[in-house]
Amino acid sequence: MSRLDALKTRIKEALPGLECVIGWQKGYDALHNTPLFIRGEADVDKLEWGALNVHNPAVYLPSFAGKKVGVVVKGCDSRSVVELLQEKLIDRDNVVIFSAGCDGVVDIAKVRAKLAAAGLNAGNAEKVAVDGKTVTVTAAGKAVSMPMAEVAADKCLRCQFPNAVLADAFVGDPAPQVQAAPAADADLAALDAMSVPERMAFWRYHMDRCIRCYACRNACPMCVCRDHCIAQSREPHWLSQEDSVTEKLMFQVVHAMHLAGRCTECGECQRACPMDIPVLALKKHLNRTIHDLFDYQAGVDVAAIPPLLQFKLEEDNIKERSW
Amino acid sequence: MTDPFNPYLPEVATILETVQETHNIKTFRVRFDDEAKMKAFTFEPGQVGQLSAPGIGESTFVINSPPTRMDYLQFSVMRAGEVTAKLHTLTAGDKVGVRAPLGNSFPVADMKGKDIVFVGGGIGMAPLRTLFLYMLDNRADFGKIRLLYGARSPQDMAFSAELPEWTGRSDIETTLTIDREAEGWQHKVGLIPNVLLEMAPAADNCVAITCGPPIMIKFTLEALKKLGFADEQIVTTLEKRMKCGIGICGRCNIGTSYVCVDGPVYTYAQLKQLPNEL
Amino acid sequence: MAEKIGVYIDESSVAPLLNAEELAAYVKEKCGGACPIVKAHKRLSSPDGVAMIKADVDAGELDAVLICGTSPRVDWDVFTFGDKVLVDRVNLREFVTLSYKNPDGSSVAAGGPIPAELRSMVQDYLRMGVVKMQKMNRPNPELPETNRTILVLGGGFTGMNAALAAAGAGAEVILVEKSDKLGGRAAGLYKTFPMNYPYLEATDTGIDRLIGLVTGNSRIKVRLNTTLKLLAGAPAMYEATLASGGNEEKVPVGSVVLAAGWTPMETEALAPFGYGKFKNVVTSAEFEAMVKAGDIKRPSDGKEPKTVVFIQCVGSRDKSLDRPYCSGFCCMYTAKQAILTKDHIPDSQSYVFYMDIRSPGKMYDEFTRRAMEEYGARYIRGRVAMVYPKDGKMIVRGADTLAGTQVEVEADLVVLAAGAEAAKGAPQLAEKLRISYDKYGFFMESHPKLKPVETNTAGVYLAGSCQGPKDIPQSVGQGSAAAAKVLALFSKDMLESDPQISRVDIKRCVGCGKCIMTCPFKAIKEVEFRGQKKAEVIETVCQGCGICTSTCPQGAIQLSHFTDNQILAEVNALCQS
Amino acid sequence: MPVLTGKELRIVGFLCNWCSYGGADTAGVGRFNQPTDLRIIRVPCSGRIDPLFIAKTLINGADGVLVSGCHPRDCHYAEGNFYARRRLEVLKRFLPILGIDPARFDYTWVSASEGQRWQKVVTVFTEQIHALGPATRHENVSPELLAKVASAIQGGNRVAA
Amino acid sequence: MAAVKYIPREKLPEWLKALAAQSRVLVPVEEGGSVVFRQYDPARAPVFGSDATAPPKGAVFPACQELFSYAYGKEGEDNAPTLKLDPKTEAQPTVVFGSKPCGARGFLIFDRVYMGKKFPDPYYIAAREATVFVTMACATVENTCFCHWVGSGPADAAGSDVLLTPVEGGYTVEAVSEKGAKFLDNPALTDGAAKAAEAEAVKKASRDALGEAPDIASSPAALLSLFDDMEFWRDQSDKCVSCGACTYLCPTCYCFSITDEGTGTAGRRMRSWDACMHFQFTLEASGHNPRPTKAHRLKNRVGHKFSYYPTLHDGLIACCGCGRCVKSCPVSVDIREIVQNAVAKAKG
Repeated sequence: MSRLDALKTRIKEALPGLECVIGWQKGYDALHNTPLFIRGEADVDKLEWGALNVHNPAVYLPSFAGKKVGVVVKGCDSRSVVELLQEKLIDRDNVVIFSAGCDGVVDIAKVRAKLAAAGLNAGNAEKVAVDGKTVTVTAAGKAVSMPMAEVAADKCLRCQFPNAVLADAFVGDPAPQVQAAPAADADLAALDAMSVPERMAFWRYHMDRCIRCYACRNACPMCVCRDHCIAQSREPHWLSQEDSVTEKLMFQVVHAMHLAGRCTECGECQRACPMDIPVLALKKHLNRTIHDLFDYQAGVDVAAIPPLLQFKLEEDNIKERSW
Repeated sequence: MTDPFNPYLPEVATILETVQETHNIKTFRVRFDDEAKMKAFTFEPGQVGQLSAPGIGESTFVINSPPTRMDYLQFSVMRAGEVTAKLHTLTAGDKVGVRAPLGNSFPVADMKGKDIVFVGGGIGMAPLRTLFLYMLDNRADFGKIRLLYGARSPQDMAFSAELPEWTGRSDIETTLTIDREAEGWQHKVGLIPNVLLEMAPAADNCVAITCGPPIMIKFTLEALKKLGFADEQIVTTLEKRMKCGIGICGRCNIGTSYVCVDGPVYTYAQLKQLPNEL
Repeated sequence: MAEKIGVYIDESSVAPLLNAEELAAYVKEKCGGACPIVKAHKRLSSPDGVAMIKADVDAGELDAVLICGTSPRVDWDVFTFGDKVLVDRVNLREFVTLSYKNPDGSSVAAGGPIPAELRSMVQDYLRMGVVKMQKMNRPNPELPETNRTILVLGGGFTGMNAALAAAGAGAEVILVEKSDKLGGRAAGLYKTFPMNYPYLEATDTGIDRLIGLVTGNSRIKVRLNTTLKLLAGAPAMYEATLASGGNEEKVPVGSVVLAAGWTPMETEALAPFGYGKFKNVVTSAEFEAMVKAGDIKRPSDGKEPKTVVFIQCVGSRDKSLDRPYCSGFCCMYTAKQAILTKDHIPDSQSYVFYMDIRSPGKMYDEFTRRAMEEYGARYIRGRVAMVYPKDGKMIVRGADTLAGTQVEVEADLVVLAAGAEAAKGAPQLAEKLRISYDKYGFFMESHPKLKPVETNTAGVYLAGSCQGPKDIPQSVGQGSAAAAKVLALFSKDMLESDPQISRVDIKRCVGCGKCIMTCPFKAIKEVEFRGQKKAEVIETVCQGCGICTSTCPQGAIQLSHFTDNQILAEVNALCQS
Repeated sequence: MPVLTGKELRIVGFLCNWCSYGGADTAGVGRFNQPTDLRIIRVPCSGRIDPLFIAKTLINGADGVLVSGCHPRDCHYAEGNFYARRRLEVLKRFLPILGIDPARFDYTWVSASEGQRWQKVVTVFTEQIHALGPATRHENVSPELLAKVASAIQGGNRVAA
Repeated sequence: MAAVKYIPREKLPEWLKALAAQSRVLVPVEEGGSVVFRQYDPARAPVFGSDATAPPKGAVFPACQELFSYAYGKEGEDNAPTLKLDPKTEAQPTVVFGSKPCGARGFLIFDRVYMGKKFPDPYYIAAREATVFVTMACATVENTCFCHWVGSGPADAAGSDVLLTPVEGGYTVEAVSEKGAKFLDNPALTDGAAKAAEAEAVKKASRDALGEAPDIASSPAALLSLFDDMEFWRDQSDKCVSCGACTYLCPTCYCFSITDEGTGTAGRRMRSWDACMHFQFTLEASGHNPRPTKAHRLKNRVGHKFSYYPTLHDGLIACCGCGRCVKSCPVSVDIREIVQNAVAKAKG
């Protein structure tokens, strides 16, 4: 039985006791899957499992507070579930986690760039076939094959958790660990290579086109303030509505700092950005910092305390300046 | 000034006087600094204005003085958010911005020659006040005028300085009520809808105008229906969050109706036509 | 939100470098729209200055007062003008006029041109002060009904005195004692050193009379064999769980006075002097019991001792034992015991080995002198090196540091003046009450001078030797002081809490509980509001640190006087110039 | 604006009320020689300092930010500076990725009695900021540098291709 | 209208430079993987092939603009308070060059609201009058395009002043408004009669590529009839994450917020884009929110575009069919699907 069929079987069994089960289905075109909310048995057959399940369904869980729901997760998504449980934003008894081994998902932006390089428009995609390590996209009648390694989401290239950290129903064989992972994240390496003023220019360049839609925030499963985000409040009044790089960047700093020690690097912020701003780099950098300072990784242990909500009398890795 | 009319630009006005009505309601009497504009200013009872505290923002309030008394424009502000909190710090001599008149008004023409029942609860007395005083100033145009005004307690009653005059007039019938017994209270005790049923105004050739908190409106409507008022005979006002006040910014619409221009005054019959999004 | 700020500039803080009137003119020009009154005054903290401000406040035109002069750490109790106006300070003295030097390090010549740097500095601080004030919210704490019962922990001298003082002022008291009788350490005393005129004779402790007063007072409920298991809630609404035998009972109380007392040091410190090994080495408590029984005998053979050696500072002032502190009362009770020995056994001779005589109380020094001069006790300044038995006697060998010689005394009885330790279980009790304690287990007061009987847990006070070794008069004094503080706390219908506290915007709180995790004072609790989890500040417990405010991602919990908007206003004032 | 003419730079200090604010007072009362660039914002505790205040201050163009609290274990509120230490260290390491020199921000501990230490901290920090010179705001990145970085970014949402 | 003209591709910079000498010229350029409208810079090649990620909405309706500045003060002997307000309505002459026709058509929806009789908006009117749209008909269409559903098409000139159509070697150029006619006076433009037929073929091909549009004529009534069917709206909005990408990228979304910013006693009142998908949009000071859930908000968004607006404005649908809301939605919420579902559900 395929992973997909096994998932469907398990979901059908559990569905009667659940408000709904969140998964994925086919979207408006061949390149896009879209979140699916299974509320009846007929919906189960719409479920998809594969490289186009780019979304992190954990983002929806806090909104179902008090109701028992199921959620289908990839390994990376499960870390968000763990983090939500850790912060008591969802109740373990009220969430049923379905999962299967994940072989990685594509980064649509990379696919788009590949197609563009072949003179094609992703907006004309007609067919997508994923076969082992190759993704073949047909657009405007022309098929383009691309190695999965070149169009996979960055997080998949260095995936530590292809199988869920936490699951109630894990079906099929576990997916293999990523072999020969790149030593460093490409985005971080590129930023690291820049001088500090160049990095300022970098953010000036990118943030300039931010439209302040807050898709980065709303797609983030850990942005639990959502309706009460300080970006849109007057009390407190952290940000003005002024259309400036300063204000736009400041929001990214707010988002990143609020995620420090909580971010699982699911990458939804960047994937959601309609303006293709590499906002995830800030969180990756912070995660690296948190790891260096506190030897901590978010979303793997329900019982852990986030590092910025605790302290040690003597810190192991903080070397304070002597004056 | 040759600039085209700018609907976003408030008129600078000076607060002539303030009245602390209740612990959270404060009344402001303001006059435009530009005397010519003040003299030329007209409005209809029920129309609203945006009171501005530049630096904080603006908020919508009914002009609760009547168009028949133009010494000043009066607004009564209940403290709720940032803007109203700021307004509450202002006193006589301070400057505010005013954008007015905005919105529609009470269908005064349709009310002429009819009996009138005002039913106001709490801050809901403010929108009624403008029409009530307008009618008193044109007393002959209307039939029997009755006012039922209720609040939680005597301390929550706004316009208390005017109440003796209203209750003392023989050409109107004013009933005051509070929710629960209070020391020294000489008027009725009881919830507005119940008192209204007791008063039992005849629906024939009568218009009821009611304004107040949602729960009061709900039961007042029921009471009016019991008394035989048709939907067209009941008039109320709506409150919505507004920014522009001129039907553009997109907050206050209920389906196709923009409360800031099509409202705030609606008959119950009109309200029933609107989608359910209050 | 302050809209009508009275700005007052203290000339004594800015002169002669700066002209207060010029600063006032600057404030009028830049911030006049928000500041109807801007005045300079020679010395704002003078009665005349305060009266000037008060008159403006009373005139009702202001909703805030901004004092521009000395540091807010100075005169903090001078500038209070009731609850009609908010008050804040701008530090122009310590931060500007006192600290300003020319770039070359020289001082500015008074009356000369004002350097641009100095001007910009003072103007920045003034603008920051005004914008911060404009964003300041008016606090209005509302508290539920209060409970005024006082829970006194400890039925010793201190606790009973506190209970009596409180009950005498009309408060209901629950007096909890873990042993089976009242009296504490004092009950074991025969007499105490003199505490009243003419300060000559050792006197009765009065403990029995005190016990009688306590048990006979209808406002005091005595609970023996009882301990505090848990204290939950907040001042004026605490709930204490009392355990007695196998039973537990929850009682509502308003505040707690801790009088947990002390305990004498035991074997570890006493062992070097042969205690526990030789029968004729006893502690002063054991000796006191003999005196009280009127029966001073050598434990080894029941004979009356003729030579008694008292060794002071046993366990006290001893770094090797990690007890570097002075136990305070040993000098006095040793002198008393030497006198009592002579009283009971007129032909006896007492020796006292001491390090220093510490007798700073009223007539205390005179009393120790009497022990020496009238009762012939021989005081030898020096440490005892060893105590060993020889021929039925105890040899006490030590140094006389004044004479510079070795001393050996053949004693019939050796009495060890054991130092005081924190009561057993004191640290555990402290943890339960969330109060600090030092490394020896003594409880910590909030501030030695400003808040000597307060703890850093609101509504919990301490008295007596649980805070550090004390003699009876000191303990009595502290017990009464603690009672007075509790009564002051309850003197208003509603508890008026320190306005620098955090408040939750219930509309914005998402109930994530991060503030609860980081609050050092457990001043935030989770509540249910319309079916949703929310945080709620226990206003009487909140100490005003603001850790919660910087923890809350949506800014739903704000520390008054230091809200995000106030600090942001200051930041903006500095960054947008 | 006249405020920033000459060599003076904009340095913002966040000082806890109980220790470092007192330390700064002590330095003032002692008339210790101090640079004049610093403006102090009083907070009750270093634990009150949201790192975002510092980020906002720097992004909005301040040339330096200095935070000072009670020495570890001496916090008036017991734990505030322990939380602060973690948050501030994280922020310090975060700044360079934003294009802000981490040397523009420092944190330390000064007690109320340490007027001398305060003087030293302010002096050393101010000198450090002067060595860095005035800060550039993101909005004011030079067109040349912007063009250079832009040309290095080729399509896609990759940081660099 | 004037005769068809023609400009070869390589002559475009010449024309653009000439235009840029007289006014602000905004062209689509690539920036970090997105295509956005930026001031014309000869060093940066415009991207005309595919539709821009963000439409040129900001050219007329900036993301944030000052309505007026304010200053409080004191005056005279008696220190009387003063308040001065200073509005700025001027707009800068602008040419938006190379937008798809749908990007310009969006302003037709604006015009009816902002240029109404009762409260004409001086800021909008100034900017609108100062702006010329040189749009480019689509040679290809994308999966998300649905301009033909809303009464438009890949070469719909409504809202444009000049329409370019890509043909072999260059573009045909047609003035489609009076304002546009004045813009063809440039030596780089030659007579294009010979290319006209080819241009028409391009227009027809792309129109054909869109296929048949479903009948959504009943959408105003259908959406209204489903107003209280919250289960329907829950199902439609389940996956929505309540961000503002759809509204901010929409050429027809015209809602805004007004906020004051200032320090101390002076500052500005600003108008900025706002999104009806945000919880705060309708949140009242009391805490009450008439549109408390994303289902309510999505209902209003779809309802406004396909029901309320057309009801108030002669059937004009407040959507230009550009498909950005679908394409840029992080979770692919598809407004076409919702409208069709509503029409189908209302039919029963």
